[in-house]
Amino acid sequence: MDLTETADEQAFRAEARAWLEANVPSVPLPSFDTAEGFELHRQWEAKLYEGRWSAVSWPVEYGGRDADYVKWLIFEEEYWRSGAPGRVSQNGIFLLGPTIIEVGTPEQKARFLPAMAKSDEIWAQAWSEPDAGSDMASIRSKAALSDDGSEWIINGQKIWASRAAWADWCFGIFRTDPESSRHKGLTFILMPLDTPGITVRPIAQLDGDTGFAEIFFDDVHVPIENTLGGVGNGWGVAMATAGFERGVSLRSPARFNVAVDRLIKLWIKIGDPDDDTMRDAVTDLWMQAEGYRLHTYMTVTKLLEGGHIGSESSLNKIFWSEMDVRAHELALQLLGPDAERIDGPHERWVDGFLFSLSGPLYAGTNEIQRNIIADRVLNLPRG
Amino acid sequence: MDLTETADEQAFRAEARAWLEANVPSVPLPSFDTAEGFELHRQWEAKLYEGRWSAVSWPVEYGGRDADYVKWLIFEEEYWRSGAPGRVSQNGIFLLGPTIIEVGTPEQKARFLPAMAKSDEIWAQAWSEPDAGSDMASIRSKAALSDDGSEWIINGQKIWASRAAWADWCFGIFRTDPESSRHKGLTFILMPLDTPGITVRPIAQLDGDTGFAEIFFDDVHVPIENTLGGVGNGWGVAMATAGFERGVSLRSPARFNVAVDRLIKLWIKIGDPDDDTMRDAVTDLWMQAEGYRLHTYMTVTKLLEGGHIGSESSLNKIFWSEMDVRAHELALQLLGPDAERIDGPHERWVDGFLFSLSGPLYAGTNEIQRNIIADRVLNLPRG
Amino acid sequence: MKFSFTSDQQQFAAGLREMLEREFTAAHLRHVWETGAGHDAALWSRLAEMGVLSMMLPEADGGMGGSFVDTILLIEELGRAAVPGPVFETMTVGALALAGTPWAAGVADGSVAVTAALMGERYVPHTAVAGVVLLSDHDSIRAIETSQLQLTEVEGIDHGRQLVTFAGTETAGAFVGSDRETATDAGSLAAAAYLLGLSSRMLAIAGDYARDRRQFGQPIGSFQAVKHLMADALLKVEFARPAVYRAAWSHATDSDTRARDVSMAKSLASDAAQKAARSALQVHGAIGYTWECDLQLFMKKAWALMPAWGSASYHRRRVSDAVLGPR
Amino acid sequence: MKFSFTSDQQQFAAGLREMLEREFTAAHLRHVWETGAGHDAALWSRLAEMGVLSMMLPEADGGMGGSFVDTILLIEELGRAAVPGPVFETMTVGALALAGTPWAAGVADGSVAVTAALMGERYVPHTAVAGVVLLSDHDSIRAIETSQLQLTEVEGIDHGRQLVTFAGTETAGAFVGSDRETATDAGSLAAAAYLLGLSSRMLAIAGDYARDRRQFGQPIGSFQAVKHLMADALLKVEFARPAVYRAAWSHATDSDTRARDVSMAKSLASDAAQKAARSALQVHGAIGYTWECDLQLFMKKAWALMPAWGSASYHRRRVSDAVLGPR
Repeated sequence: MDLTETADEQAFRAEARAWLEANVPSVPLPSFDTAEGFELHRQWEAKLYEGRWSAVSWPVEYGGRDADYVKWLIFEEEYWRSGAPGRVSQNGIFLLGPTIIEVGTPEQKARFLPAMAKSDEIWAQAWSEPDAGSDMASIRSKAALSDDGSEWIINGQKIWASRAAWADWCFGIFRTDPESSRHKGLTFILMPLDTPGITVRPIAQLDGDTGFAEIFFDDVHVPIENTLGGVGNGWGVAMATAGFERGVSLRSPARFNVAVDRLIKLWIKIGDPDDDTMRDAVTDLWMQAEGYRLHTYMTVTKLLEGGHIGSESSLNKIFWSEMDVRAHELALQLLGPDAERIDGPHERWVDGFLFSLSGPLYAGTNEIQRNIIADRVLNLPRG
Repeated sequence: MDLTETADEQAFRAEARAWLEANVPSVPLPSFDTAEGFELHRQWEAKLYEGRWSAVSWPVEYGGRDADYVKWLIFEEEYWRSGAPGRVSQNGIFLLGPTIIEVGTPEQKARFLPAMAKSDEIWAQAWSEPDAGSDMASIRSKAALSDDGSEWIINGQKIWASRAAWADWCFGIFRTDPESSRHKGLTFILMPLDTPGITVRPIAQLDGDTGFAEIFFDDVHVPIENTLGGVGNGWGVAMATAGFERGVSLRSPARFNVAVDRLIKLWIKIGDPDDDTMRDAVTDLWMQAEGYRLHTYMTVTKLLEGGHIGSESSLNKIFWSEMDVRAHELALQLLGPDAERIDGPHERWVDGFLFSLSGPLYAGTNEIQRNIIADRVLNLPRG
Repeated sequence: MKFSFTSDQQQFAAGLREMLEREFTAAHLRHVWETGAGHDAALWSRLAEMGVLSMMLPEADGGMGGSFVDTILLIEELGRAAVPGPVFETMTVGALALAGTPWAAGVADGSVAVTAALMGERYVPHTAVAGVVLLSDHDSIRAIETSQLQLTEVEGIDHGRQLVTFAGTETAGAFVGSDRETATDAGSLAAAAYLLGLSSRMLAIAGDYARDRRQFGQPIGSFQAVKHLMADALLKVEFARPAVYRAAWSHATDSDTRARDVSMAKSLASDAAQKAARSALQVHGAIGYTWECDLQLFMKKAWALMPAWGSASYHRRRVSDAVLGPR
Repeated sequence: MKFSFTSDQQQFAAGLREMLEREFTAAHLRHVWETGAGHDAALWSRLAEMGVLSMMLPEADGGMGGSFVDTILLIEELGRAAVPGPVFETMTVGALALAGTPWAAGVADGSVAVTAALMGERYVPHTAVAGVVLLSDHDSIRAIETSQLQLTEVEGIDHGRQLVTFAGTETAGAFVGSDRETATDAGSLAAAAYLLGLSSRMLAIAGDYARDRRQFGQPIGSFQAVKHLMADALLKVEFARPAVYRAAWSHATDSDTRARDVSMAKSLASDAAQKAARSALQVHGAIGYTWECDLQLFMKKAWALMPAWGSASYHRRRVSDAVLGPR
């Protein structure tokens, strides 16, 4: 155990901090779930890429810095502390990118990774289907091979596709063996969202923005080369991606440390310093965010030493999502009647509250995560 | 709505208070789950009977006062406020008694009720079986009719029989139709615990006292006259008893109001008056106890106006049992390291904490109660 | 001792519920949101006609002369339907403060809606439809015609409760009946009753969804996790209920414990609404997170009313002061 | 930055765990309870022999010269087995305070067990087996031979942690090394690590029961209510874990944030133990409420250690002071 940073890590942190201080926009960008905000965030991603900060954990050849997990966490700490914009590139750089690096063909790596790193191409995910919410294995959208075997012909429907309203490409899993059921016979496929036959219907979320969409597939032709990880292996490829999502990359601790620091500032500014109940509640939140940070450092050390993330990653998902709701509930409690106003000086807290409510619902509801923990970590009998 | 007491109610309260002030033992009795304490509590019950306070809601002819539910609640308020001993007669007077009054034969009423009111005969309940904990319908202990039809011959085993270590009689349900399963073919039977063939094995609980026991039945002969509510009707009779148990009588609100008043006194004595966290927590407990009291008054008004208690009674069971644990946890928190000592000046809080932990477990675990609420109050589909 | 409502009181509430179920569905509510109307004028007239709006107004003013006990179930029903506009404000604070004034007739016939900001709020809701705003002045209340104020619209989370900041209040208006504390207690209690109805409705919406929606081959309501989530929320709602009804009695009888009882009611009702909203959303999953799902209309009203008229923690402190002595 | 234990550290802990699973089962623990022995003398010698007791004692004193990081996993394992007697007290506070004193050799060879009451407690545990009691004297510590004190037995909830009241401390004993705050931080952190092991054990016992016990025709562990109860408890335990390990690092390196980190560890570990005990009991149902069920041995130790060495709320306040500034 050594909880101090190496000279190399310190230098990396200093470099990131200096670049961010010089480049982070001084005025917050509009939400990337609006048309205008999406393009502004794309421009910010291009600037990040110029500084070689858009995908720090990727290999250098694809625009990254080969940063190990610890450095990635350090970058995240500096990134969120600097007040930089949210990552519109999340689906690509953090979810699909690592999967392509792991299982993609050389051609796929060359074709997709650089454009992803630059955000020339921004990705939507397309996991869920209307009748397969938390039950991801019951996917029914079909991809059939064309007669000459050169294309998939896709029909069906996806829902809750994040970023799909304005993204360029999407990835998802489709049933390629019509005789199969559940986890078998699924294939992971990539395609441009402007392919003929695709219709995107944006869905307005609680705050009115369109962070996700339905995608309808009507005889959509996709070259067979866009298969990722082999025909019939879609479930395994998706799970690798989703496991990483839940376990590490979806919510890096720095976001919560920064949010709790803002909560503390708010408390100092408008809270009653003699009110122990609020003081204790804010302290609890601080401990949760700090605990989550420590837990993540333990996890990445384990990964660096050759270990694996298993179903324990479900613990993370529950932890951060509940913590995020709680932090925002507390902030609104501090704000009192001001919390009702959504356009004022505290807009960010109200927005953040609404956003936090999605945490326990998406990437597998927390109920599903508890089942996973019980079945696979605690080894309780399946229901 | 009229939340003031009538002159008649006020007079009843005053009479109860005066009698209790004159008669409640000045020194607490030892636990009735010890041999010595059981007999001392029996003597106290005899004194209560002398004052005609042992079974106030029963008809006058059986030793009661025909008190309606409101008066019963008033009596309970005065009783617990006076610091009077716990009711060793609980199983008889509050559970079995009302059931006998409702479905018993005239002979059964004459035979059992007066002795029960005087506590000449103290009752144990015998609901559960080792393989039928929360699943009460899976009862296997059998009662077979003797050849001449005059007796039940009982074989099997019961567990968690409260008061059974020192009680005189027990009641329970037994499978009288060997071909039946689940809720059918069960019969409610009463018998003396010294009947040949009965073996009582006391079970030590968390605090070392023996509040319950296993009862083994080995060819136990019981006269057919001891059948309550008709052969094969055992489930319905038991449910009427259990519904009343959960809904009203098991934990009258006054106990919690008194416990919370003691908590408030403890807080005033040893708490930090500037500690809002504890102040808020104590206030929450006060609101819970007060809310439970109000809820009970609403329920009994409904009953008095001809309504019924349905599955809503499961809400009560969860509410009081969780509140009771919470109240004792808070008290122990106030006591700090003193809470570790079980024989000192704060013995009652530590004892009370251990006892409170049984609340969410017995009379149907709170998990079972939540299922009942979901299925029967919220009309969700059965699992 | 009798803790129940008369059959007249119950029937009036049941009648109101039936009317609202028929004539003010979630689709109507969404329409009010989308048009920015602030309330539904036809519904308002209908409520005036039924005597709902003037239940607490003295008969001398053309009102029904009812007590808070007569009124509380009605407010709960209005909450169940999430009726937009200053409805419970007009019925309670409005009736108390404007009794005997020239505005009283307007309250009775539905031509005057009343809103209020009596607790130092920076914003006042409902001014788009309310003709009179009640503001506190030390321990008293002044009534000001909305047209006399300089209002600036701001965006609130609940489109059935539009917000403005206000100025020009220094001297305008007339002092009216009711002291500030009686009026704020009335508003707080009315908000509690409204939240109670709202909470029941959110659980009903979640129940419908849980019976309907299937996952893993079964309706999701058959899963224990969903059952227990909803049972725990129901518990909070059902134990807030008697506290709200009792506070109505305390307000109606001007009981010594009025402040304590009203605060207990608002504290428990706010907490119950928070739990009901969270649970209902969780039962819905992603669908509940959309603008299209009706649940949001009710959740946002709950989130707006939880801090309004004193938050759960404000009112809990008020209970503390009564029960444990002042801090 | 490397947040893990060396393979030596892990192997030592694994070895200790195997030994305890073999040689100190719940039946052994129950025997200690029933005989009132206060600890298991044979086990104590075995722990001394293995170097567990003297892990933090300097080599010059015959100890292993390890750091708190070398020690923390061992304490966790001792907690998993609920080893009775002043085991973590001797290993941490004892080793820190008695290093360089004539008692040190006894700590190393197992002949001197050490107990402590450094936070103004009215009771001290373990005097039946501990030869030395550490008491605070302003910011310093005095070591007193147990035989010099007047002790009066009282009954504690955990029979593996017998309690006495004490007198005759005014002048007795000798001032020893370590300041009071370093020692109380060591004791608090050790208690946290012990609670962590205890919590894991309670969940393991509950898991075994849930796999075995059948109701409604299925193992109860297959019910979602049981699954989620245990998953939520595991969550608390697994997020207390890194806080405990980090505090060991902070104590070992005498970090500026030692007080904050130790208090965070004890606060989270106490809360996790409370949750684990409640959940394990609830999974067991009535069986868990009996003297015969082994679960009680572990729950009672947890209930005793939660308030010992500063409660969760005491330590949370200490974190507050560090993070938010003093109150």
